[in-house]
Amino acid sequence: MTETQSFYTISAPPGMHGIKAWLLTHDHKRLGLMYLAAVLFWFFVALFLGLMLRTELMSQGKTIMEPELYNSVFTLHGVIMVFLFVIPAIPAIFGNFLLPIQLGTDDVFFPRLNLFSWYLFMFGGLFALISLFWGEGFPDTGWTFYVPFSVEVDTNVGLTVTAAFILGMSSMLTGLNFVTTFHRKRHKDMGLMQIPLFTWSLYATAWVQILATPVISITFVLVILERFLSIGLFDPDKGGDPLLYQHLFWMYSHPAVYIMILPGMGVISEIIPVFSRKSIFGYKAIVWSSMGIAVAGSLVWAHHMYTSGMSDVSVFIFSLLTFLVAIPSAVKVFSWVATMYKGSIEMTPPLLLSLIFIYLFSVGGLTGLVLGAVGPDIHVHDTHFVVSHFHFVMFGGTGFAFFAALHFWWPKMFGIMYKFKYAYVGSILAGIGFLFHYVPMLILGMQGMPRRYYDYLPQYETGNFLAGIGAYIMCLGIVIMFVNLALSFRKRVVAPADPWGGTTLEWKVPSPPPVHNFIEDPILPDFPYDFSGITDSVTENTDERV
Amino acid sequence: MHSQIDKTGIRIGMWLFLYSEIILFGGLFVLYAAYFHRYPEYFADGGKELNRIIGSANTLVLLISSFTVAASITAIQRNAKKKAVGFLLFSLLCGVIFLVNKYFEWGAKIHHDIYPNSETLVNGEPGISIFFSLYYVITGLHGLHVIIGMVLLSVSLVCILSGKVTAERFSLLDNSGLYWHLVDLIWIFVFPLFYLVL
Amino acid sequence: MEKQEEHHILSYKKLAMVLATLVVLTGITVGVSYVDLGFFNVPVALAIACIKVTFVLLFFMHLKYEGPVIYLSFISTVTFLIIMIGFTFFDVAFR
Amino acid sequence: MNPVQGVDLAFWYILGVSVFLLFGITIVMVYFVVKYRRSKNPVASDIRDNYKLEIFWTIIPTLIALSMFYVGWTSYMGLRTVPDGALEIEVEAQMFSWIFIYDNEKESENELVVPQGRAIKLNITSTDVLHSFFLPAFRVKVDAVRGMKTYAWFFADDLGDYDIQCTEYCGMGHSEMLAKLHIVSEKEYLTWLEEESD
Repeated sequence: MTETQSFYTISAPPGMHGIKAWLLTHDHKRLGLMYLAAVLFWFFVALFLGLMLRTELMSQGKTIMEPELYNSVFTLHGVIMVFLFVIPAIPAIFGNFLLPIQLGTDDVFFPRLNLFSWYLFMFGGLFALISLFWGEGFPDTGWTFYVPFSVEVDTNVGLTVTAAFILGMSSMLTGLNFVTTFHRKRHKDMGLMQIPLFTWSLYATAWVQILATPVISITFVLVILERFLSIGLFDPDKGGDPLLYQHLFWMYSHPAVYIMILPGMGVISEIIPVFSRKSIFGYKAIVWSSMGIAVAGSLVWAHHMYTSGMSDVSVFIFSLLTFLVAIPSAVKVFSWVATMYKGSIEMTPPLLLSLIFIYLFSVGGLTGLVLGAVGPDIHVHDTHFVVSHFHFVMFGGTGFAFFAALHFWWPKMFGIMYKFKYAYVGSILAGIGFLFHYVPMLILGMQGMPRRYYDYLPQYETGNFLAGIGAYIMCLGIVIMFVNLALSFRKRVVAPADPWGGTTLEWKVPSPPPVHNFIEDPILPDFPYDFSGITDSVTENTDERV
Repeated sequence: MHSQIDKTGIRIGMWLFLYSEIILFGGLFVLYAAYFHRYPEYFADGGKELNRIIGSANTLVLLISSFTVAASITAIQRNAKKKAVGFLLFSLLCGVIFLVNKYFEWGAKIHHDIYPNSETLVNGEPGISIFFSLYYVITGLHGLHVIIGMVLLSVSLVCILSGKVTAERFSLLDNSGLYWHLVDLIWIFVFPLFYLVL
Repeated sequence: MEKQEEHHILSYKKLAMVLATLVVLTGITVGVSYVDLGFFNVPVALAIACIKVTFVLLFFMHLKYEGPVIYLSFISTVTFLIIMIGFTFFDVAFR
Repeated sequence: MNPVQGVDLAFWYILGVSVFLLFGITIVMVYFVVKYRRSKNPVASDIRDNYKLEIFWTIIPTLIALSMFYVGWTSYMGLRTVPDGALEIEVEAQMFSWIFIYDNEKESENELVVPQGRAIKLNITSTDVLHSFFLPAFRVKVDAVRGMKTYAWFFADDLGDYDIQCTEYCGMGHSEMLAKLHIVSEKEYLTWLEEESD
């Protein structure tokens, strides 16, 4: 298949040219790439902000910015990373690109709605940008927007929560599209137990997106009403209860953590078997654990509130349930490792990144146990320990899964190969930098350094300095990784349809795929991870070919 | 691959959207439940200030409009275009009546200095203030949904007239209908929770 | 892929009967509200509301004639809503 | 048992098990990658399931998790169960300082002075936004919420000065909202208590 027939050259709907063919496209693949561009922009903005925060904290007192700016910057870092990077990253980019192909169909169920979601996403981002420069400037409330503080400050909280509202809507509609596609557009021969695990994970995620997102929407509406009309629903002076805000907020934001991590787990479940050339171990268990995480994840929100002053009964129940939600994640980790047992493992950048993912995600999960246990959590709650923990999960987990997915599907999306050598260098630097960055923060947290601190007590200086160094190493690694990917456009080494020896449907179509994905009706294997037919050495796109 | 329109798929999509609407209101009902538990007497007192007659009338208006919307779908499926248009017009009329009632109800309350952050409420009992804040937020959001529903029904109406919605392709009307029923469904809960608490 | 379900056509008569039931139930709920049942005030009002809603869902919204995807997911949504409210009470009721 | 020890015990128990599991997973993973590399093991075995193993690794972590829950909960109970005869001090959080109010209405800002050898109960509230009272040395942390009383307690065993920090983000001066806990002898405490508050 030559590139002239790919989705790059033929527009959907047909007959459109130039920029219009992109901005008005219904093609899920083009939309995936448009999300990629937007999400990467925000990722680098927020990464830069994060680096500024760490730089400020490297020494006591003022280093590079004033406290007002610092408070806005950490809020901005959180809002952008959460709403504009981690939540949309894998579902909106790779989900859009791959879900229809993996299901053996030509597009999502509502292609126009899909385009609309993208515009909502862009508008949400635009709102966030406007709130930076408008009036009193960006909020300094933290991404959690806790009342009463968020109601009382003068900064642009209203505009920013509107942005989050719109972004939530975009994410919800994407989920709606995926669920409908899953049920109604799946290839007629594809049974439930023949669906690739990445798609399964997106399906579980989509349910969380549909059912949890409206909670945050209404909560943010209430914050806006509270600010402009003083309705008093969260104002203790008017009989309101600020803790209820926290309940509502975490009712969404805890499940949102699973919106962030489930697709990442799906990516890893695709990559490990391909490079082990061995069926995924415990396919059904992984499917069930995905659904189990989605369900159980909705039951544990108040474990963010052990110190908030809520009742001890509630503390007891939410802590117990929190420990139960750990089990499906553990099952997944064990299954990934077991998949490699007696496999035929070929090291590649996507696999390396997946291994780093497993390690970092395990640390994130295990530190989560400390936080799930009430007594220890009281000590480390709202300290750097928590910050480190959720960065292990969000960044070490979702972030590295995102990098892995990018390296895994890059040949499929663009039809070209990148250089392995620099991908390895970048990944390893990023991984090592990550540990240097966040392990000191774990220790700082145990020593009692609170989060969202512009300045700190002298005993915390060494740890903060080390973490800052780690942050720079990590960012360097990430930059190398992305420069390497970008350079693959300069020396175009054409990638074959199936560079890795994958078995799911996306590897059976040309790279990049044609506009309707399948030229002829695909033949479905009985089991999506049956590698028995693949024997030749496939990972031939090493540096020598460049 | 799909030459035929997948009506079931479109309906699934619409239902998924409705779930999100249910949860949207669900967030407010969480607040209602929690505050009702905290201030039961004040909620009863607040409820007595609301006009039961108007509330009941609005309930009936919405129920009837739900019926006519359902009937218009039956009509369009039976290819009775004129009937369908008639039913829809009547539903829209019901929507207008509902909103007019609501307007007078809100107006009367606001006239009596009962609205969020008003003197009376701020200086009165916190429980009453919470009750009326919830009342305004929930009925306000519901009113907004009535308006959106009316827009959807109007669009369907225009599409019936212009022949875009027919016995074979009535998903637009079907979905607008589902949305309208959802509006009704929420009101069925709002009515006893605000007007009939003792 | 699930099979295509037929869209069921409901007769006007059936719809009218549903409407009549709903109107009667509305009457009951208003009537009952004048009687003080103590603790049972709210449960009774909600129970009647639930019955009414069930009628709207099953007939006006055709839920009775939908495939498993819709009604199972609907039940999940309601379950989630109950959890949202119920679990909040672990805090609210015991604080 | 002193709650500090309880919390630390739970902490080290969970951390110990976690480190063990982490090392286990990592070593096995790296071992597999090296041992079964393609040059050594060109053909993979086809193993798809092993129900016994899967049930095993579902049940064992569940039991471990439940034991962690148990130690976590009991240590929390230690933090919540105030012994009889504890010295009660009112704490008011405000932007950006801590006010401590003693029985004889003595007030002190950012200086919490308590006698050695007593259990101290702090009744905490806030006059504005959320704050959180954090005393790392005694593993104590609880939010200060306007309109609500929360409490924390600790046993003042060793003489010395300890840091108090605010851990709920409260605005510009959040990181400067620091206070000191001084544990002094009973005699020093009494003299201090009688001093005029500044």
